Amino acid sequence: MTPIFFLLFAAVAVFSALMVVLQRNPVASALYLVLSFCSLAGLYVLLHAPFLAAVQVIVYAGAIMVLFLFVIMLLNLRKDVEAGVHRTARQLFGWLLGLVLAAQLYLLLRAPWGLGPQGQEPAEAVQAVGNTQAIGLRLYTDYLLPFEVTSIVLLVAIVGAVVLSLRQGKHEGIEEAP
Amino acid sequence: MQIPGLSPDLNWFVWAVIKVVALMTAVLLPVPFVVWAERKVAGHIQFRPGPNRVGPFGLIQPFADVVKLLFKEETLPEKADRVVYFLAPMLALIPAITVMSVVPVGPSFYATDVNVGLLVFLAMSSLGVYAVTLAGWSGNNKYGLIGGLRASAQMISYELSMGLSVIGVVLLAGSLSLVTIVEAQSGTLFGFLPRWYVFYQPVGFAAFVLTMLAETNRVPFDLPEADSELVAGYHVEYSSMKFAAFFMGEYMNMLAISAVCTTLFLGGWHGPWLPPAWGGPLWFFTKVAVLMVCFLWVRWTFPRLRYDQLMNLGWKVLLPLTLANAMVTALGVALREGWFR
Amino acid sequence: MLDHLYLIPLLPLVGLLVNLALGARLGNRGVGLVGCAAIGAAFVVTALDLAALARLPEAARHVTQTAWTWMQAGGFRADVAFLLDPLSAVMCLVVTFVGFLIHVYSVGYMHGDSGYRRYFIALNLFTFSMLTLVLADNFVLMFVGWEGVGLCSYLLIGHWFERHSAAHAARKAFVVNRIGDFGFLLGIFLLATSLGTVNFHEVFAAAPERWAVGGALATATALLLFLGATGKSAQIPLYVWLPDAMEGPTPVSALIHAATMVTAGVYMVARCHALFELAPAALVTVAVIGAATALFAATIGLVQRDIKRVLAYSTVSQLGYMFLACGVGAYSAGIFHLATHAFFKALLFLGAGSVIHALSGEQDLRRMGGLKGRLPWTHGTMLIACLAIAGIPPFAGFFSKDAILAAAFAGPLRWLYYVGLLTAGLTAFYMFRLLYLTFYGGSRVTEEAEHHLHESPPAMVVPLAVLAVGSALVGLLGIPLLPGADRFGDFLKPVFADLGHLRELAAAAAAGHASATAAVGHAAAAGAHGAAAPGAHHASVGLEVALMAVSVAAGLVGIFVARRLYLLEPGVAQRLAERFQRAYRTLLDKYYVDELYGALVVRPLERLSGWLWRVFDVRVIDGAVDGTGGLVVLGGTILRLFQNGYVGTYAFFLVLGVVILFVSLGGAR
Amino acid sequence: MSWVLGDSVPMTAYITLSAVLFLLGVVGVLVRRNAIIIFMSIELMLNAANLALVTFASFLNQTAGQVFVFFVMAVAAAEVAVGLAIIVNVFRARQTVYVDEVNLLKG
Repeated sequence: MTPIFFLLFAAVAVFSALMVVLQRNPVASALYLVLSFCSLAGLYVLLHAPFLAAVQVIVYAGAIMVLFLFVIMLLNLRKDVEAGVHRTARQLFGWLLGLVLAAQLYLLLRAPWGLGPQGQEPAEAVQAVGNTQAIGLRLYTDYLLPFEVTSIVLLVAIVGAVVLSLRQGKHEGIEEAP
Repeated sequence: MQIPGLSPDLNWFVWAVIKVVALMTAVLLPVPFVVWAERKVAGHIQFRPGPNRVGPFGLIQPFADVVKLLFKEETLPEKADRVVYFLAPMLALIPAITVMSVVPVGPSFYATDVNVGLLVFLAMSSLGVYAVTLAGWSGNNKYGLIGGLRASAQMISYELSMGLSVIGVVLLAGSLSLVTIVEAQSGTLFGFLPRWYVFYQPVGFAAFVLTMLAETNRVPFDLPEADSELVAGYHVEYSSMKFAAFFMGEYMNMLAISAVCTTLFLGGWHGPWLPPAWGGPLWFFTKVAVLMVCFLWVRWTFPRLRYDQLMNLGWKVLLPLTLANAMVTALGVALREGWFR
Repeated sequence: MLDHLYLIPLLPLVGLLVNLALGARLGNRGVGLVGCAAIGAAFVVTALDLAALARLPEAARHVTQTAWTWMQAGGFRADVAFLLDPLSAVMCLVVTFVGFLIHVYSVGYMHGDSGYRRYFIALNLFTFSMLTLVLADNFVLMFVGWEGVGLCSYLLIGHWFERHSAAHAARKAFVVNRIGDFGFLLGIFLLATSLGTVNFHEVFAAAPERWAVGGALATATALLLFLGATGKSAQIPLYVWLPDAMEGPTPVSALIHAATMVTAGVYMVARCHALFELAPAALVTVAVIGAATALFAATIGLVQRDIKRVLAYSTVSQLGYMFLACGVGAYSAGIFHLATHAFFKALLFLGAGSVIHALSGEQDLRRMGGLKGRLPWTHGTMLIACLAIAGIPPFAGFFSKDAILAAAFAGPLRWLYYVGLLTAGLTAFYMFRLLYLTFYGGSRVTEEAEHHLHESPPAMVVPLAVLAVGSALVGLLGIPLLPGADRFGDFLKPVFADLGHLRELAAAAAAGHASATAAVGHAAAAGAHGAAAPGAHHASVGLEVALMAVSVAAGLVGIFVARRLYLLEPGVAQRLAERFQRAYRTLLDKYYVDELYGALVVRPLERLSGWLWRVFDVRVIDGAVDGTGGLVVLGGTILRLFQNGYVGTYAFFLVLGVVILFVSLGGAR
Repeated sequence: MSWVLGDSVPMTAYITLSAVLFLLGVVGVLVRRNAIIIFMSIELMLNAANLALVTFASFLNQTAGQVFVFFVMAVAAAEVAVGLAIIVNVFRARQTVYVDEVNLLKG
């Protein structure tokens, strides 16, 4: 069964990612991105990481992309006008570089490359569908400091966002009643 | 159980289909009656009989409404973003059904027992935003847009509190699987009180109920569709079956979320006297029904919050409250497990 | 008490910090109070420690305490650790006691000075550094204190920095000290590299084993250390800064430039006696330089007109005495003289300060006189001090100076003794000259000074009295001859216990190769026993008594001559001065040493640095800097072509970089 | 591609997928001029990296990779909050979200 699901999710992910790039309509791009994220969540499930799958949906689809949509609507952006300064050059070089990079990655992946050492944790602990606990233990023991630092980063981000979105004079955040 | 003459895979598939169908009916079937109940309750709260013409006690009224809606004209506003415009109503239905797939209705009566079931629920409720937001935006109508923006802001704000309010339960049950959580609530307290987490987590329960109202955009948090100011807000541009979809979506969400609330706080299928085999589901739906009635009751009793009041409640009251609750619970659990010894 | 050594330096530091932080709020009274209290407390602690130390058995009078490891690199290691043994204990006691009195005195003397707070802060800082210097148990920490006191002396000499002369004097003191400190530092490096440690105990243990007596290494180290000492303690050739240092407030001169800091050199030499004993040549150098300085400074002191300068030169010459003592191996005698000198010289300075205070800033002896009646307390105390420094029994100076002279007499180079004797006479002479010119005879005081002439406030008089008592009695701690009466020597004995062993080494070396220096060192060693290690064999009693008599006689002669010249028949001095015009001028102008240095060292240096500035600095260094700037600008002008403000372009180049990176990696494969 | 019929997916497949997604992200950054879309493409790249991390974590039997993904998500959330605030400010100032119309910052 697994390969079928993998192909399904992979196809959806790639397609929607492509659409993100191609779509002219920001909202459509955003929605495609949501789709791609959701299919990534599916892939996580296939990779025995259901916790991350759920978090992926909650954080990316549920929060981040909503924020994107929110801003798009707030700025009321409809279709992009893809004119602008040296547009053709941008398109041309962009895709060209993309192709070169693709070729390189292809070579890189074809070249023989080995895996690092296997982890200490028993396979079943990780593979077990309920590896939330394993992650939690890792998070609060080995990676406690990074965890705390991350929380500080978040705090800073909050403050920064608030400061940025305070209009001069009036004190109202972005999400005041429109 | 194995159906004779089927390969395991096929057997699994068949059962999956059966479960799914059962669930969908479980979510869809009650909707008309909830609608009916809403109108009845509203009526009685306002000292009037409510629908009582079509069928006994007007029980058939909802179906009459559906027929009416079916024959309404489909409208498609100019400059609407077609795809999104069509997408939104469907999105309104999906999360509710998906959530039901992880909710255990009775012992061994559930679609799946995902061990991150609670997270799935949170994820789905967070996806619920899209329907409202997109609906509001795609119609290219300023009321709709405002409704959509309000909805997204409101739902993001209240998701936090919702997630935090259930942490207490997770800590107590030590699992994210809804089935495990329900099983952890079996037995009684001091011999007479059922060991439901509502008694362990009164604060969490209260907070959850509030956020529940907000997530489903019900009064007093129905700013996205504030009839009196936004003329139905996000679905102002919708008519006929698309409108019906939103209509149903709202009630399905209410059902789903009440089911989750029952699972988390009200001991799920646990109940006295009846044999769990068929008594479990009965108790479960009874509790859900009670919650639904509360929904209606609240709707017809309370006035709508102002936007700033909404945000203050969400960020300055519920969030700290739920955080504190989580910490206290964690402390209690730590003491219970004797980690300080 | 002994396990709280760190308190001794800590207390002044606390006082300093308090004044630094809250001084403005405390107001002058508070600042003075805090400053004095801090030093007073330090004194109490020191006294207690000393008592505790004295109670220990002789062998155990050696307390070390490590606060923390300061630096550690490979085998090298320096701790912040304090060492309390009789030597450092005595020093601490002197520093804290005299320091305390002078703090109290300053409250009166500096009253109403604009830099009052700054003054006390610097004074506390000085005490802190001095105590660190004394208590350090390794060379590095000692050097820290060493530099600290140097800095404080700079700050305090230049206390009235708006006066050009003061600023100049401060700078001079600092620069001259640098030379000495450089020597000291080199010595420390030599120790660290050759012995791999800077801890006193380890060094003194290792040196005798690792170094040949009179060997180049030992001699070099000892001489370098001694160079440091000459810098700090104003010996030839680096004494020139001390007289100018009198530009500072008088209490400062008393504390830093008479009682404590300038004796740091003597302390250091005594502390490192183990090293010096290994280098007989160095010992001889010390002795000779000490004696020479003593005489030299004394002669200059004869004719100086500024009351403080006279005292300054007498300080220099007394320090010469101490080095003479160390040079002939009579360390305890040197330290003893150090202690007594601290008392009476501080007293003299404070007295002079009181006089200057009374005459509202007048320092010229020619405009004083007849103040006996007007300043009774000052006069009385200063009289005691003069008797003490002139070596009249039973005052303090007598015993210590006599001990030194005895040691010098017993020493190898007997002429050193005669030099010392002559100096003693001269000392008596110029001190009493000062006394007579100040307090006796007719008043030559100017009117405006005359009409608010007054005895100093109690805050200044009380310390004078206390110090007078001290100068009168401290000597009795070190009575020679009578067995057991030399308390001081006995107390210090454990510090210099290793002398015997060292001298045997020296003797053996001398026997081995009869090189001149070694022989001298041997003889010096052999001779110095008497004064150095009391309880060892004494020079015969009769001789001792005779020596005493002679030195006292010398003192009396000096006094009488002074009495004749400046009291009974004034004018004789004048005539003498005219008779020996040249000699007089030479003395008055301090042998033109400053001018000599100016011509030989300062001006060439100035010219060199001027050239360096104009040619090297401007052309080469600035050129290089400007060139760098130019390059950067050039690069910028090229690079900014890429920076066209379009994020897209930046992203493009970024990805291009990634691609190139990949290619290069692929090439590396 | 023989694994398609089997019942397990080789790691290379996942890695290739993440590489492809990453490339699409890169191209998106390069070819679009709408700041918000560029931002989305960056998110896409982040997710591609996450996929690689999870893959290795799962194939190496250890949770460290998943923990990293967790961190990446947290930081991404922070980044989005600030970034979108910046974009909104830019829009308020210049009435545009097109990065090539905002080019004052040059030497």
